[in-house]
Amino acid sequence: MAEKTKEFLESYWKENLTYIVILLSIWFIVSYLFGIILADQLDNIKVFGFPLGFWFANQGSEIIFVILIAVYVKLMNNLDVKYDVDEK
Amino acid sequence: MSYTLARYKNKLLERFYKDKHIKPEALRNLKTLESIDIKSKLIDTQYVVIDTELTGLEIKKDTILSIGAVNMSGGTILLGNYFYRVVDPLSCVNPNTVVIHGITPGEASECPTIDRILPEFIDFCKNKVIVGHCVSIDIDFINKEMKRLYGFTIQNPVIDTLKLYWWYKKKRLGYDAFADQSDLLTSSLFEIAKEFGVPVQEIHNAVSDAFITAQVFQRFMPILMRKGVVELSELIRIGKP
Amino acid sequence: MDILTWTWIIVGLSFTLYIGIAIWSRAKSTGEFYVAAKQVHPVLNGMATGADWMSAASFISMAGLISFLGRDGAMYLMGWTGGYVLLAMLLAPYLRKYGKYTVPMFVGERYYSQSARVVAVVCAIFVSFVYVAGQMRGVGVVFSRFLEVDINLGVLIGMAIVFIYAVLGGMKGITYTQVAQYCVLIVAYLIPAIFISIMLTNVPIPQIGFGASLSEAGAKLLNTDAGYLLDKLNQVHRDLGFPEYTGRGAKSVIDVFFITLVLMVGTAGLPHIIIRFFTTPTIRGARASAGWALLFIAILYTTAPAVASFARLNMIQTLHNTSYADAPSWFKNWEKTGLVAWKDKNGDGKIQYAKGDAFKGKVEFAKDSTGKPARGEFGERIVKTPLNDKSKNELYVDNDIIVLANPEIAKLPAWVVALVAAGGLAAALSTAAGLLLVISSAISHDLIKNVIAPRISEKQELIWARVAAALAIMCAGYLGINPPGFVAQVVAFAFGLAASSFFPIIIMGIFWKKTTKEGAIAGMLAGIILTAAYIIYFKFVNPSANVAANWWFGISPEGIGGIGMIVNIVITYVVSKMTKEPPEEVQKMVANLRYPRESN
Amino acid sequence: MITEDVVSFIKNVIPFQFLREEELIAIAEKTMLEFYPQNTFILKQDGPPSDSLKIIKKGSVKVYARAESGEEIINDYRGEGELIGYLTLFTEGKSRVNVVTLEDTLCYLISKGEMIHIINRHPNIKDFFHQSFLKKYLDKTFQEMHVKSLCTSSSDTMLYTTPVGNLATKGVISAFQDISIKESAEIMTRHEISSLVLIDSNAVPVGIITDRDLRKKVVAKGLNVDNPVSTIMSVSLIKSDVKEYCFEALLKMIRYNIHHLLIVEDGKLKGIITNHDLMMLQGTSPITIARDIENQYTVEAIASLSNKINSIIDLLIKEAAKADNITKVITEINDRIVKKILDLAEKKFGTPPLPYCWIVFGSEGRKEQTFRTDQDNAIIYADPETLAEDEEAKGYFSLFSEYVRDSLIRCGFPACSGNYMASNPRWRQPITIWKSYFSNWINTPKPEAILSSVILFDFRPIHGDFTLAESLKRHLLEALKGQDMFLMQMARMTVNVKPPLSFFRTFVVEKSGEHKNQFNLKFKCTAPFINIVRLFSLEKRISETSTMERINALRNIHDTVREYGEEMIYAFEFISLLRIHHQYKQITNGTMPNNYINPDELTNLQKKTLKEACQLISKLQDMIENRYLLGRMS
Repeated sequence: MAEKTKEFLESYWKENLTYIVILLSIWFIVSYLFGIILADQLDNIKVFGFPLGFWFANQGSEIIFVILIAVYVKLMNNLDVKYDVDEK
Repeated sequence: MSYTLARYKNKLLERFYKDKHIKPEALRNLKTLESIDIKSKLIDTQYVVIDTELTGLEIKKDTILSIGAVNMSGGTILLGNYFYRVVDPLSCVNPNTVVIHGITPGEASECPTIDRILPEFIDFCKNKVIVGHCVSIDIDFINKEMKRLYGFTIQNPVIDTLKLYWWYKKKRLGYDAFADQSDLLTSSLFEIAKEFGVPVQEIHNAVSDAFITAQVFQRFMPILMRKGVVELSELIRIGKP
Repeated sequence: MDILTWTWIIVGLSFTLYIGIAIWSRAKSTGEFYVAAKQVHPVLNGMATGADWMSAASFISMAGLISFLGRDGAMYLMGWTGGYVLLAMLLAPYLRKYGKYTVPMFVGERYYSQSARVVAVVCAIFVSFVYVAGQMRGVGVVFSRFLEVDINLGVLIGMAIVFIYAVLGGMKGITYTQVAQYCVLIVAYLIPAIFISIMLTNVPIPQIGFGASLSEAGAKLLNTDAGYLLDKLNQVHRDLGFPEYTGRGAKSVIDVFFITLVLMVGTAGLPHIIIRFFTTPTIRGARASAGWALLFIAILYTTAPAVASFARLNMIQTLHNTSYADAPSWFKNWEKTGLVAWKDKNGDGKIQYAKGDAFKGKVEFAKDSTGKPARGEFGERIVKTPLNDKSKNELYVDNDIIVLANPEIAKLPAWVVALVAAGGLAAALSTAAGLLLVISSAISHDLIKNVIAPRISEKQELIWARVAAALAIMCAGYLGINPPGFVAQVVAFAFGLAASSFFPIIIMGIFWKKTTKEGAIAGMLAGIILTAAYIIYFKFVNPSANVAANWWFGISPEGIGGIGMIVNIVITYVVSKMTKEPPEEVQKMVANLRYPRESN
Repeated sequence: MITEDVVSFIKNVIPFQFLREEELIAIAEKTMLEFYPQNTFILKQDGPPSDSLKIIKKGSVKVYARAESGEEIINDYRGEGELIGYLTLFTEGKSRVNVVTLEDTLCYLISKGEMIHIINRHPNIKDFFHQSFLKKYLDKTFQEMHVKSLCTSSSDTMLYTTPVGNLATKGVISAFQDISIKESAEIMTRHEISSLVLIDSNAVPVGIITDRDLRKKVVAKGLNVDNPVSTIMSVSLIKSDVKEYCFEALLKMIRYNIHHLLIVEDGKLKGIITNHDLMMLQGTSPITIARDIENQYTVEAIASLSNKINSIIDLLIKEAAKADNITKVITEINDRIVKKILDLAEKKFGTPPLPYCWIVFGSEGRKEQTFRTDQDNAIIYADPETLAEDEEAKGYFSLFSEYVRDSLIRCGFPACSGNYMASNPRWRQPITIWKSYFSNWINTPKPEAILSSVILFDFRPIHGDFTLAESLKRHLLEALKGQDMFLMQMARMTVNVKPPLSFFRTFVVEKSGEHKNQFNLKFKCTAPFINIVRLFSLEKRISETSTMERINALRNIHDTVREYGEEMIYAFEFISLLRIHHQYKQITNGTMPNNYINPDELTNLQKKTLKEACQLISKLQDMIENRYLLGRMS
């Protein structure tokens, strides 16, 4: 039962925060940036019958949200094991 | 006070009859009041629960068809010790009432007359408190015969279970303070019996009705005591017909 | 068979199914005792959460909103899904680790204060109340169509059903019932969408279909030529004087931004949603269940814009410039329920659709002397509401009927129409039941048992729970009959309040150890007061001033919760800095939340 | 017609069914009808004896005695057609029990005089009341468990209602402690006794000397006989208060393996009671078995003794003991068997390398064992300091626990099907590992974790270093703090199995298969009840493990138990007793005991009581669901 050092645990928390920051950035970009702020500009690009800004707002962001959570779950489960704080 | 007066009156009657030709059972009945202590406890008192079947309700025209009575010692019903006599009415049985009690004129006429039965009955009742449901009617008819035979009315204290029921209802429902609303309440023995969980057999028969009345009275016993009615004198006050 | 019969059958069947499931999950078969309670499978839990989450607003109103708002409508789509990302990453695992399961409990303990707890309880109850009101309205809308009665009567019937469902039935087997309700509602939503998508574009997946080009049959049906469906829609919009459907709508960017923010953060702050994610046995499970739930929600939410586009195009093409006599039967059906109305302004006997409102204010119908609806010269119902002379528009269409009437508009078989009614009821009932349970437990347990009268017996607590649920239904019913906005907007208020109260202080409580109770209470109060005041001012006190010009920074009352949240965070931070640090054990507790398993 | 009613009723009442019609009519004519409202005492303990035999016509009564400690000991519940008051009818003296009506009750009364008359005329009925016939009759039909217990409980010797004070030999020879050894020996010789109790000036017993002490400590060591006797007396005295029941005295004797018990009143010596006295009270005695176990040195011998446990249950059932008492006695004896086997194991494998504690859980942990139950046990040992120590401990306890498991199997304790035994390496661990097990189950309440918690959290140490178990218990109670999520998962499990009552208040039975028309009393009633009480205990973090003790401990601190504690105690007592009697009946019939009950075979009163118990379980489950909002907790 090796005692986990404080630094060791802090770095777990830091890595966790890094993941969150990265994933939430993507979250922000696809919804607020692509779906709202830059929507007009993106609308000029057409993919299939969809103007791109319209697509991000209506479909793209929702799909990406699901993927984001899946990635986060995967990353965190691995991280828990790496730092041996996973639930047994 | 009226009780003491009644006792005093009976003493006078007794003295009056002593010299006359009075039947022994009548004399015993006269002594009934004296032998009952109205200060005694309800549960130490002997009761006789009575019921009669009549040819009709008109006191002048109609007459007693049968008498039933059940003995009670305090709250205990003495099952084997009961009284049941069918009377030869001496008169034509009213065909309408046959339906109710099922005594056909033929059946009744094979029975002894009231002149023979009444002495047995008052002996059965001696020294006991009479209990009945709507008992004033029964008592009226009995007294009619009493007066005819002995010249005085039956001496036992009488309790009416219907009065007890009304008293209980008013206590429960709390409208004692208002006008007398007893007309709102049922007076049917069977309905009251059902309310108190007494099994009811729908046979109109003097003794079976007396038995039902006895069971209703039995149910009242604990209720009365819970409400502070412990002495016979109080019971007489509440249950006066 | 006609629509009404079908509706009776399908709604009846679905109700039988729910009740059957409730009874089945109550009377378990001879379960071996030492087989401990089986957990609900995460996938099923995801479905149940989806049903709990997707309210009458999502099912009935959202496609309608998008249909009328165009691209602006996407804020509801993003808003009501994006919150799950926040939930999965910022809230669920930590609250799960914390080990308590109501928000007021966490707030009370994290901020070592009974008052903080009380504020949280009151917020939770208030938010849920507002939210449940929207559900009652939704139930009323469906019933009014289903039984062909007035909406208000529909609300009353809905109240009765929810009462039986939630108050008498309690929470028994609600999860499995919600799974069934999810299945009913998603099928009810997808089938018409798939049908229409195939009809118009030959693509069986509506999510792709509305970006595809019209098929030959589709073009003929809509009486137009081939091309991308969205292009057609834009063109029709231009012709009628509307902004392009896929382009920027009437709202400013900042307003859309803030409304989206409020909806996202509000989702993550809604008590009945939070509770679902930290009641899993494991922290892994808490993270993952948000993902499953979002997946099932997204299935509906990505279909909604497709439905909106199909319906929009279809409606305009079939109604515009059509004489009332030739109007499709669905129009007359829905006219009975008061969700559509027409007034022949130019006297040509034809329906004209254009920009602007046809009437000034809430549409009300006139009645004749016998109390029956009064009819005009073409047989249309007469509207009492004054006309809006500024617009050529003759048509009033309630948002809610886009989904409800869509199958009829697209001439789908009668059973599909009936299925939609069942789906709408499923959505509204599942959400209403879930919310009522939160309200009743918040009142009976968090408020009365833990704060007001800790001495009450368990029996009394149970009675209180039932009474609270019953009262909640009545209040919700009242709000359903006299709604402060249409369905989706009512719900939007709940989000504003949740966003400006719970979310910030929970996040701060988890991620910043030094948040103090004074900070949290001040922040929560500031956030909610600001938000509520803004909304109440513009919606109730001075509704005529409710125009963009009078708004702060151009942010509408729907979006003000975003500002409320920011104010909450700032005030919490500043006050926390000024006040004494939280006790050692609270800081230690917060530190512990970060690790799924304690280090020895 | 009044008489006919009586006849048709009493002709179905034991023992009147042996009479001919005309005899019944004769009795009926002497019968009275009495009405007792609810909560009326028909007979009062220490009150006047019954003056009539009472036959319940309608209603039901509870027969119980109140011990001096104030505890209520229920003897019986009686319903329609059952008799009250015939015991004291013929014996002089006071009524020994209270008989109180549970509802409005009607009784037929047959006066004492009439009864004497009947008995003299009818030998059948005489036999019945003199029990011999009743016993024979019931051994055949064996229908009514409470009639059965009633017929045997009538003996004057009630292990569970008699305070030891009544039985103790009074006027024990005692001496002041300041006398010399010589004087004490003289007293003992004079009174021909082998031991002498020594008291202080307040008559409080302080010690005892025996012949053996005189031999070993005085003569053998050549001690001066003028020394005060207090220098050689044994000072650890096991005492019982006069108010304690014989049953408790018996337990003490078993526990301390002694044959005499001093009886004190207010601390002062009052008398002495021997196991002989107790055995007289009840024929054969559990203490004999306990002592016999103590004297065995091979597993075989213990195994042969352990077969006697059934006969003890037999005895206790005949004594009309409460279920709680039956299980306590059995647990005490089983504990001794386990301890003895552990002693043997320690002798066989040598001193353990580390201090350890043998814990039991499940029904054994809750002290609720009845007939042979599975082994549920584990080992906690002290944390090893070094790796070598760790290895050594692992090796030792592996052999040790396998030996114990096999020995217990030979003694009739089947292996646990879930392998919850110390022989499973998972369940023999150092204390630290145990603590982490518990913490993890609580933090991560997955189904397996809940299952383990349900079984293991009822643990109780029975041998070895108890401080290890206490430390684990403290850790458990600490770890539960604020873990509502765990409790909620527990609650889910708790409400999962519903009592077997349908919506219409009829019993839900198996529709087909081997147990058609029966239901499993253990799974459907006992286990849900135990789970409810465990949940409450974990909520309030109390350390008791037995269900009854838990209810009592919770009565002042848990709202629900405050409200329903009384009902819970009766309900649990009832379902436990029903189960014991059911299994007892099966064993005496030579079948394997199971938990399947056919409700149709119960008497009306039993059915009614069982329904009420089930409704109580439902009510408690509803409250738990409400509190934990279970619908939402998936």
